[in-house]
Amino acid sequence: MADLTVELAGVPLRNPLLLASGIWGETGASMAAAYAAGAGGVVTKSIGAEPRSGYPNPTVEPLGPVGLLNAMGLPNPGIDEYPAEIEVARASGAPVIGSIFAAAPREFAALARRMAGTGVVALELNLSCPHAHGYGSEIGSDPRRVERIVRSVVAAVDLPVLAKITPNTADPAGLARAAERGGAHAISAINTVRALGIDVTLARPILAHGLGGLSGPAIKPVGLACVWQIFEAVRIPIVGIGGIASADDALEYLLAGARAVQIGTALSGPGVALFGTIARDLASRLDALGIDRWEEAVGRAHGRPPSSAVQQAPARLRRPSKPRRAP
Amino acid sequence: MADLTVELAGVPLRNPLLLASGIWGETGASMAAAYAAGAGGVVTKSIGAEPRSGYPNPTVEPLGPVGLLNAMGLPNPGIDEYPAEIEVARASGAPVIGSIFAAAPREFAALARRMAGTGVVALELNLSCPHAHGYGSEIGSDPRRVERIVRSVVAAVDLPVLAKITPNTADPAGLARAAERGGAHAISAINTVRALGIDVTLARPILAHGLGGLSGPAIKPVGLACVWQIFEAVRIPIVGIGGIASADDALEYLLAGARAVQIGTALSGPGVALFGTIARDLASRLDALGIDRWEEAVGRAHGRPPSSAVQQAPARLRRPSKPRRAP
Amino acid sequence: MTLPSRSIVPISEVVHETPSTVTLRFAWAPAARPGQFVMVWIPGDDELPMSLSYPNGPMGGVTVKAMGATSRAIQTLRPGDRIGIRGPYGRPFDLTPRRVLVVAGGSGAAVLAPAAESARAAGHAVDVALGAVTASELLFRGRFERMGASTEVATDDGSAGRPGFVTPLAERLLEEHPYDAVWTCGPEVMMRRVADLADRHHVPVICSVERQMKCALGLCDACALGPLHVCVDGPVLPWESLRGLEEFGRSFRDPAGRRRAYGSAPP
Amino acid sequence: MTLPSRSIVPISEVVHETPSTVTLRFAWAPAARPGQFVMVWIPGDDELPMSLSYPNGPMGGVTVKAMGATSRAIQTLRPGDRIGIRGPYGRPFDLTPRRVLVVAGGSGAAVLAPAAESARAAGHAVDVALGAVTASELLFRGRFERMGASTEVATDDGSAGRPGFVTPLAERLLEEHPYDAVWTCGPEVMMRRVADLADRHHVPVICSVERQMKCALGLCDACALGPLHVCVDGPVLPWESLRGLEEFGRSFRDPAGRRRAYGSAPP
Ligand SMILES: Cc1cc2nc3c(=O)[nH]c(=O)nc-3n(C[C@H](O)[C@H](O)[C@H](O)COP(=O)(O)OP(=O)(O)OC[C@H]3O[C@@H](n4cnc5c(N)ncnc54)[C@H](O)[C@@H]3O)c2cc1C
Ligand SMILES: Cc1cc2nc3c(=O)[nH]c(=O)nc-3n(C[C@H](O)[C@H](O)[C@H](O)COP(=O)(O)OP(=O)(O)OC[C@H]3O[C@@H](n4cnc5c(N)ncnc54)[C@H](O)[C@@H]3O)c2cc1C
Ligand SMILES: Cc1cc2nc3c(=O)[nH]c(=O)nc-3n(C[C@H](O)[C@H](O)[C@H](O)COP(=O)(O)O)c2cc1C
Ligand SMILES: Cc1cc2nc3c(=O)[nH]c(=O)nc-3n(C[C@H](O)[C@H](O)[C@H](O)COP(=O)(O)O)c2cc1C
Ligand code: FES
Ligand code: FES
Repeated sequence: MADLTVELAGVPLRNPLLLASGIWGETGASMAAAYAAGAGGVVTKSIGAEPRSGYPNPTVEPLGPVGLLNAMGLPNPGIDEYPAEIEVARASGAPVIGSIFAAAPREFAALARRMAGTGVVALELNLSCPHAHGYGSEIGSDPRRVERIVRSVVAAVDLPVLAKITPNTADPAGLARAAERGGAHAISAINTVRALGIDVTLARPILAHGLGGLSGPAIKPVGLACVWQIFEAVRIPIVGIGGIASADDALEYLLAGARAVQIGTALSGPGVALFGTIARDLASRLDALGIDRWEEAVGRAHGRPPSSAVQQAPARLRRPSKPRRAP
Repeated sequence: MADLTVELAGVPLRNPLLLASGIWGETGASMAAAYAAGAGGVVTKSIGAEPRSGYPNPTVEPLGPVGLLNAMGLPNPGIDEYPAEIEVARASGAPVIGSIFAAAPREFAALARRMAGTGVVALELNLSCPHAHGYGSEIGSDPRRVERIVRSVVAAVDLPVLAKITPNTADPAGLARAAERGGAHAISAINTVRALGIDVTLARPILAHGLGGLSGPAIKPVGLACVWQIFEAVRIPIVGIGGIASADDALEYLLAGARAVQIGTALSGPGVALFGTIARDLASRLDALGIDRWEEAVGRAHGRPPSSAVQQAPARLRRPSKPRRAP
Repeated sequence: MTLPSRSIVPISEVVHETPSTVTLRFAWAPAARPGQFVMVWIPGDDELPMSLSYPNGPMGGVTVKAMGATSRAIQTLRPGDRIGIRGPYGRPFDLTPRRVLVVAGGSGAAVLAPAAESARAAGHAVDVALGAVTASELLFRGRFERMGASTEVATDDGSAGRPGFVTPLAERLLEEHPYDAVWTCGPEVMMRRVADLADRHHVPVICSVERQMKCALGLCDACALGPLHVCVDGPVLPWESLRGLEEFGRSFRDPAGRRRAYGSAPP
Repeated sequence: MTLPSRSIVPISEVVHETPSTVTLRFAWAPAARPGQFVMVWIPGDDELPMSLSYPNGPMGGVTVKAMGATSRAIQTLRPGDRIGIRGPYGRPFDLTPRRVLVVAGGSGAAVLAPAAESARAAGHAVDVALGAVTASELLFRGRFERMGASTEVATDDGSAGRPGFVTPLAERLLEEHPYDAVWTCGPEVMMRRVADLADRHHVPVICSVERQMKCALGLCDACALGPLHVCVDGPVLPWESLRGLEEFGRSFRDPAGRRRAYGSAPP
């Protein structure tokens, strides 16, 4: 049976399947349940300095097989009350990664210190929520701000720091490099893709907030492209996120360069039992592919020409190497 | 019966449904067929100064209900041979919009002049193809370059110029504003979303080029968000593109701010007959919604609070206006 | 993974059930089972979870009691107004018990009436203990009677039936009759009390539970109740899975996810 | 819109049909009809359209003639090697004609053999005129004979059957027998000639046409032939829709979409 254990920025995990931030992560009991069901670890809901109710409903819009649109508006109990939830999650044995959001480096650092005090194994910085004014991708798409924020957090705490970056950028690799320069220990990619749904009969956006973020099957190819590009740009490990619903989806991320993955939207329906299912499937898929340890295959799809050659080619068009003809 | 005619940057169209660039647009006969089947007009394949074979196959990967991944690599006959195709398309009566790509302002201008000489009614600048080194979104995600390119083309030709922008950016509205400053007469949004697919058993990217672009149902919410944001930022008309497969999809774009739309991937299966179907459905949908003319509803979803209020709010979080309670 | 999408439907009928409660009927055939709920969107306002008081047939329906801003806004809707519906969501009642005691408090009758109706249609015996603050607020009293359920009522102000809470009524019925199940919906303190009573008579209890809801898809954690998520594990939950949860009947989560004690005002 | 996705399958069997032609069989049940094609991906190399020479049953198969780099690379594949398959795509043969003349040139037999096989299985009469450069290159001669099709051959070098092109053979058969249809696949100049002959005998002709292909989904325009797209309107096309196209048999589109005249070398 293939070995699923993985070390992520110094944190040992029994498997690479993590609960994504904002899914089942507001309460300790839910995080504990995710771990009991087979997750390798959990990421908390993104926590801020103050409690926030989030946007009014509708906060989500299901888009059939394409995925899910959401604009929750970062609801969270605030850092004063949240440690009690982490306590419950930790009691289950789960490695808990504390996600935080703030507007500026100093606030990030202060919040990080408090989050670090709760016993989490690592921090994830939400630099990527696409629909909260003044937070998330509004600050996280500027490489200099990303670098400054990461640097201030890394200086403030003694824990591994994961920078969660946005796909809504021309250059995900540039953002990842900025985070690496700031001292980040890993990159989480991706958050949701900026998106909108309009009701035609009412002539208005469906989500109360208007713009939202897309998650689920639609964004798997987008997340894979980001992880692929980031893998070619940084040396720190990558946590792949976006549209993962099966062992094969997780493997795609592994081969693109992810050392661990997070699962969110796909839990709708199967619930956290999906973690157990994917972990089992993953082990037998790795066996079938002749891979003994998950870790050994990180980024393997980069290893073979012509794909890697294409990636490393100078920035001009590569003509197909062989002449073509019509039949 | 609702009136579908529309004026786009001075060009009168019998309906707002255009053939998207790169779909059925390499040959004159195909464009003529699209017009005969009911399209309001056609956009040519993006044409360059030289013939290009494009990337080797696989150039596409179907992703089930999510859509299509492609990296064609801008194959095209080159501007020397292409006028003969435009001739055939124009003979059918179709308003032909000539799409061009180049690497720098001067090349764009030279190519634009030649394309303008073929009798096209407008030009579309491909500033957004996500998978061609040195072209498309590599140059099109920098607002200053967008502005310079548009300016040089506008100075060179006497035709309306549409700037086709990329969704792979933190700020689509900023790109659109740059194009507007450069003198663009309309914005086309969006091109495909940067994406990747990996075959797990072979541990390699599926497309020969590696990275590609996602089109089809998955990107409709992404295109809508871009059009929405651009509508709030510019005064020139917008052509909405991405995942349109039905009259209701087109209406979503209309209400988000699009004056016309383009259809690409959805033609797989129904073929260009889809134009006739959507045109018919559109007329009766507009009737049912009490809209007499397509044009009168452009951007209507912005007109009502709270969505527009949210959009115009200063960049900080809006709390829900009413208190909430648990049940 | 394919999530059911939203429908925008015009309201076809508005029935004023009590001074504080209306039923909205709409041409949306839910194909749901009694106990399941939908998310009802009032465009321009909020979106709320609502049990289907009419879960089958071509005309769905929800029955809404005026509570806060949104549920009060709902009282003013008129036929032709459009609302958004998504669902149905959640677990329904198990309709196999052959002799059921229904204990309804306030708007709890909205979900219990269709469940009782289905039980009656299957030929099962249903007794109803129905409570409200005052006679005019007794929800679906006529509907229970018409379906052939033996219906007794209690009102806080004594204006109809037994004065006071509905729980003593339930206690008497439990003493008098052997039930296969108790179905209850109302304030959690009431449901806790009913469950304690039924426990003493060794009758299994099923509660229909309400919690803050945002996604209704089992993702956002807004509806967390211990390790349960009311939107997918509930809203219909057996007392066995609630009994051990110290939150049940005592605290809820506010929209920020903070745990808050139930106040004196009935939730 | 749901597009069929790709399968990666190991090759289960490699059959050397002629010195320049191999058949690859793979455990991928195509559920296709004779005339339809798949896109065959040789990982690390190109992806090419290939008619299914074995369109039904649990083991699909394609039969590939060495032409350029990729089709030559295919000749070196071994059982266990993995290839990618997507499809089936395109329009199949109409199998209703009760008396069919099959005219095959070169690798054209790859698509005509399964069509003839299905016709024979339905009890229809099939005559075959099979051409190749030399005797050893006569593709599927044995397969045609085994299915009970009356098979005559022609070789350019006269090493088997009638010396010269296959068209005179087809002409004789058309004179001797009354056919309901002619099915032909081979170089376009050959198919044009066959069609002209059949026209004179008022027999409808169906051609299987090849063009540059990239998407095979009816999107990219690579396979355009007049207003037709061979990947979706074809590859099996009635002569009526080809007759008016001055391109057919005269020019093709290169991978850049440029129109190029067919050279002297047989395509
Ligand atoms: C699965 C499910 C099914 C439901 N089905 C129905 C149904 O069929 N019919 C129905 O009418 N409702 C139903 N509800 C409840 C409904 O969703 C709303 O919660 C209710 O309508 C109130 O919403 P509101 O926004 O109008 O009120 P809110 O703005 O949320 O306020 C409600 C009022 O109650 C007060 N209040 C709330 N909690 C407390 C407390 N603990 N202590 C003191 N005061 C409190 C508030 O202060 C406020 O005045 C259901 C809920 C769920 C989860
Ligand atoms: C629907 C469809 C079904 C097909 N089915 C089959 C099949 O069953 N079996 C099969 O073997 N092939 C089939 N083909 C053809 C196949 O897809 C390839 O085109 C063929 O295998 C050659 O590919 P290649 O990349 O190896 O050759 P290429 O690299 O494309 O070169 C082919 C060779 O032919 C020469 N050549 C091509 N055109 C001309 C010309 N006009 N004048 C002079 N020389 C020319 C080239 O120079 C080169 O030497 C089919 C094609 C289509 C469209
Ligand atoms: C309902 C919902 C809430 C989310 N909340 C957060 C959050 O608080 N912080 C964060 O970093 N990401 C949040 N996300 C993004 C997810 O963590 C994840 O990046 C994204 O959903 C893509 O993964 P998926 O396709 O597996 O869902 C949220 C996503 C959803 C659907
Ligand atoms: C096969 C293919 C080829 C394309 N070629 C071009 C092109 O040459 N120039 C261009 O501007 N866009 C090109 N596009 C992008 C489309 O014009 C369109 O922006 C995109 O596909 C989104 O629309 P859709 O979802 O309706 O397909 C291409 C898309 C596809 C799928
Ligand atoms: S309402 Fe979101 S998990 Fe239940
Ligand atoms: S191969 Fe692309 S349209 Fe036919």
